Amino acid sequence: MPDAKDDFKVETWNSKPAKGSAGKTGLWRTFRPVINHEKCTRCEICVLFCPEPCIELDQEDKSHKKGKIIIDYDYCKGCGICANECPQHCIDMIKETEFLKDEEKEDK
Amino acid sequence: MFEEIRWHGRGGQGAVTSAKILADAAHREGKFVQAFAFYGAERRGAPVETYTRISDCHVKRHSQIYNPTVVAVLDPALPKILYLKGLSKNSTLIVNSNKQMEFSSEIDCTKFWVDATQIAIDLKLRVSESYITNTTMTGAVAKATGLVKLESVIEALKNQLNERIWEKNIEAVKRGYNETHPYNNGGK
Amino acid sequence: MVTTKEILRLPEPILAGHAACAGCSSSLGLRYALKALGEDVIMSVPACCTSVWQGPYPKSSISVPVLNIAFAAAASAASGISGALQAKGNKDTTVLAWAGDGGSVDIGLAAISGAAERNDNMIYVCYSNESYSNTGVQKSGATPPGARTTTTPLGRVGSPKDISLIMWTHNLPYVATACTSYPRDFITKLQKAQTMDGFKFIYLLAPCCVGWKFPAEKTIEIGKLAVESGAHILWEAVNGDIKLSNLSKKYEDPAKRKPLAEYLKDQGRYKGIGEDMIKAYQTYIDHQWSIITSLAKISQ
Amino acid sequence: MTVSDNRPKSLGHDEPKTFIISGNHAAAYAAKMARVEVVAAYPITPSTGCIEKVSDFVDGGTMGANYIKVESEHSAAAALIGASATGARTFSSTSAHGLLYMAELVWWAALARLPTVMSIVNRELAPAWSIWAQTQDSMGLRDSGCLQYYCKNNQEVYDSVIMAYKISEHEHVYMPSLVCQDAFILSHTNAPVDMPAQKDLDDFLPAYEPKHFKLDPKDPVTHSSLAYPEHYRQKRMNIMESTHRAKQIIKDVCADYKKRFGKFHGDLLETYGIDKKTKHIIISHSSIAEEIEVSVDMLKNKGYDVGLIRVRVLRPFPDEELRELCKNIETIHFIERAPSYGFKGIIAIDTMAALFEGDARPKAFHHIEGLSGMDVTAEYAADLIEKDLETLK
Repeated sequence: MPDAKDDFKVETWNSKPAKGSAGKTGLWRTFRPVINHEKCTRCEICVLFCPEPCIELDQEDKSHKKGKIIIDYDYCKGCGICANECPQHCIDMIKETEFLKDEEKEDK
Repeated sequence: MFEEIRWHGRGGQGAVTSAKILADAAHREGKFVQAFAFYGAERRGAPVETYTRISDCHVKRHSQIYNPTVVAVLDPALPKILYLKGLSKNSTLIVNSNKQMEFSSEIDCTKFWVDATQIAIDLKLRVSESYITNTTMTGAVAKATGLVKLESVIEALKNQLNERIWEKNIEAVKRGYNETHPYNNGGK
Repeated sequence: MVTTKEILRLPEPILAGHAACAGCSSSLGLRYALKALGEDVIMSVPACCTSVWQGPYPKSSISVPVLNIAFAAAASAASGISGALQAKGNKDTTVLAWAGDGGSVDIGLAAISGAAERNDNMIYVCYSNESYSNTGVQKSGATPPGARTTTTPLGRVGSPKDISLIMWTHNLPYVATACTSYPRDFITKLQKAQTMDGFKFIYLLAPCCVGWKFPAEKTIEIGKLAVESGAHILWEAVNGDIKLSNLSKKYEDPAKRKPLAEYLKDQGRYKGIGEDMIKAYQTYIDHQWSIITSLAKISQ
Repeated sequence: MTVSDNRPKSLGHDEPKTFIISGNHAAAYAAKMARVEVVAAYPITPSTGCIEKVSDFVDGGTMGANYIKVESEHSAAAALIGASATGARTFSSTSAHGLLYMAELVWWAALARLPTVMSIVNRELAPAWSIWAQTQDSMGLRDSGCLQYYCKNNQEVYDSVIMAYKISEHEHVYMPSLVCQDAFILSHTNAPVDMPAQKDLDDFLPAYEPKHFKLDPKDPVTHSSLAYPEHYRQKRMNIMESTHRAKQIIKDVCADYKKRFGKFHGDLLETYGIDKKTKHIIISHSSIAEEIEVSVDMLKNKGYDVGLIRVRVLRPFPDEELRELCKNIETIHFIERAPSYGFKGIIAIDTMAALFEGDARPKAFHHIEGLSGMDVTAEYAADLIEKDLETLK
């Protein structure tokens, strides 16, 4: 069909799967879960119950035969479920402000 | 040619089918047609009107028929006031009755009668409490008006009705066609 | 039953950085659901928390195709999806209707009932946070007795509708209840449902820290207490035969249940609610138990 | 064009054929011959005849569609959306309260850009209960983005349903279509409808292949999630552009259909008895307009210089076309079945807005007629116009 604006395209509301659909949700956090890797048995209960999900077992990590649990702080909202459910009680919820101080210290 | 046929019956007697069979028959003879009804809250037994239009060319009208060229009455017990409205002296009136019914002298259109109820009784055309006179009346209209050929009506009937009931109804059409009588005074 | 390790090794269907509240169990529930059902899934989602937390245009945190649809229309849109797949000879793709309790128990009830009566091929999961959480926690038809919401500020009077039993009366191939705190049970039920044709219904209790007013980290704990106190009964019905799930079996004996008070003590929505309302909740729970166990007996 | 084997079967006739059928059946035949894949519908008088016929086709094995017998019109429209989004050609039929009940999802289908087609039997709204013709039900949805066609007879209903698929599925359009007919006056009136051979129709209307989005696990997208205000203007103006473009597409499709099958009922509008010097124009719609063609003949015989415009497509609205036709006229006479309470007839409102962008300022006469299917006979309409014109003397 001849038309001047032939680059015209119908647009629709197609959202593509991507991480961070709501941005870096780590910014929502007031408490940060910190894992005591010494105590951690790699049972992965924290991975199972993370609603984000932003905790995974890095099986490639050589520090332990089962690998290492890592938390993606870019997206972790700090809900604390992981700490609450951890059978070893090896996740501590630490105020974000503590880390701010550290980072400020580093800046200086 | 522009003919407007109005059918009068009661809910359940099949006046809609009469209108459709006549339209179908005329269409087989190359005419443009319409077949419709005034639809309300139809209940079995209540008086109903249906309509057929037949024309040489496409019909633009969609309104009901107020000045029919033909009126066919499926049930002799219907009040005359319902079916005599809009008749002119050029109209043709075909009434299901067992004899010439009396009409006032003002009704000076061409008149025919056919005992469609007796034909229905003979052929056992009955649904619950009603005798079905619709197909007989299409034969009667074909005969009285010459609008369509008997064969066209039979073909149309086959198209409109379930094969199961063809035989009786074809007989009804034929008897309707053959047993339709003009009023003694030349139809007037 | 699927093992925890197996669940952990299934691909992650939910992408981090979505817009759910911290500690949201509905995102957790969908994570389990899609782990269970795999990648060949099409979802319909009505207005509910998930329509928000999946993330704003142009990104999505759900890795399978999703049709967002009007509040009352999750089941009927899924019927359309399922009908189209059938028309195109696709027997493989699973249709998942994923709706909250408001969209299922209340405004969408006619549509679910219709889809169920037609036995349209889909899995319908009603994830229930027992209120209209997405609009700010108003009472829904699933709100339990005594619970405080923004439209029942003095506590909910009367009893909720048991949507699972309503669906059970539709003579369906599969009806079950589940809870986000028990992923193995939920996933096993979904996988069982996936092998069946027709309309499969699962009621998933999804504790809401915002609506129920408990600390976010207790989301799993609260869900477990719901089952352990007997407030939420886990059961399933294959072709109508009701059976208590193992997790709830031991609580058939009321003496083995944790006190209801223990389930409610961390929930702000029950703070200061009078004893009579709590008693009404207990009466409701006992009544539900008698129905389910009676039906389970008939099924044996 | 060859038709792929996975298209739903339609045992349409091998040769062109004529059936004496109702407007409802005309729409059903069209849906069948368009090889619709999913039908979802709920019965309501007077559109029931359409879905009953579809049921006959489906159960009789002559239509390969999947007919979802939903429990409400709301669910009917939702099912169409689900099916259309999954890539199926879809169809439904409803009327009056049914259309209003599905209104939420009629808008949804439009704003989701889904090219579904529905046969609408225009019926009066209660209270009081009425089952007869009035066009407010669909005209009240004129802002939804749905393309709206108002047919004058059964032939046009059949042809318009077929053409509506072609138009709605045009890659620049992707909007739903409502093909409207008057309750009983068309829906229950039997008249001859000519239909082309199935193979010729298949050439005209190829299988539906979604071009802009589809629910497909191999290429997952989330459709219509939350969006922030900054995205809306562009998306909504895109609909505006599509619906504007639809005007030319409608003209082209109607011309193509005419060339192939010899049927033409106007495109955006249809004129009758109009030339460059016509001074008085009647504007009407639907089946009333066809009857008014008879009125125009009557008035011309009496020496009146009148002509008729039938607005066939209400959305997109034929504004430029009306401006062109009304450039030199003195009076304009609206006869319509749809009032907008608090103002005037719906077509009058739109027409006058269109004329305001031109120089013509004809004197307007407004007639709301035919409500609840009241007959507007040719004589009655002619009389209305004659009285209008007498006031000018």
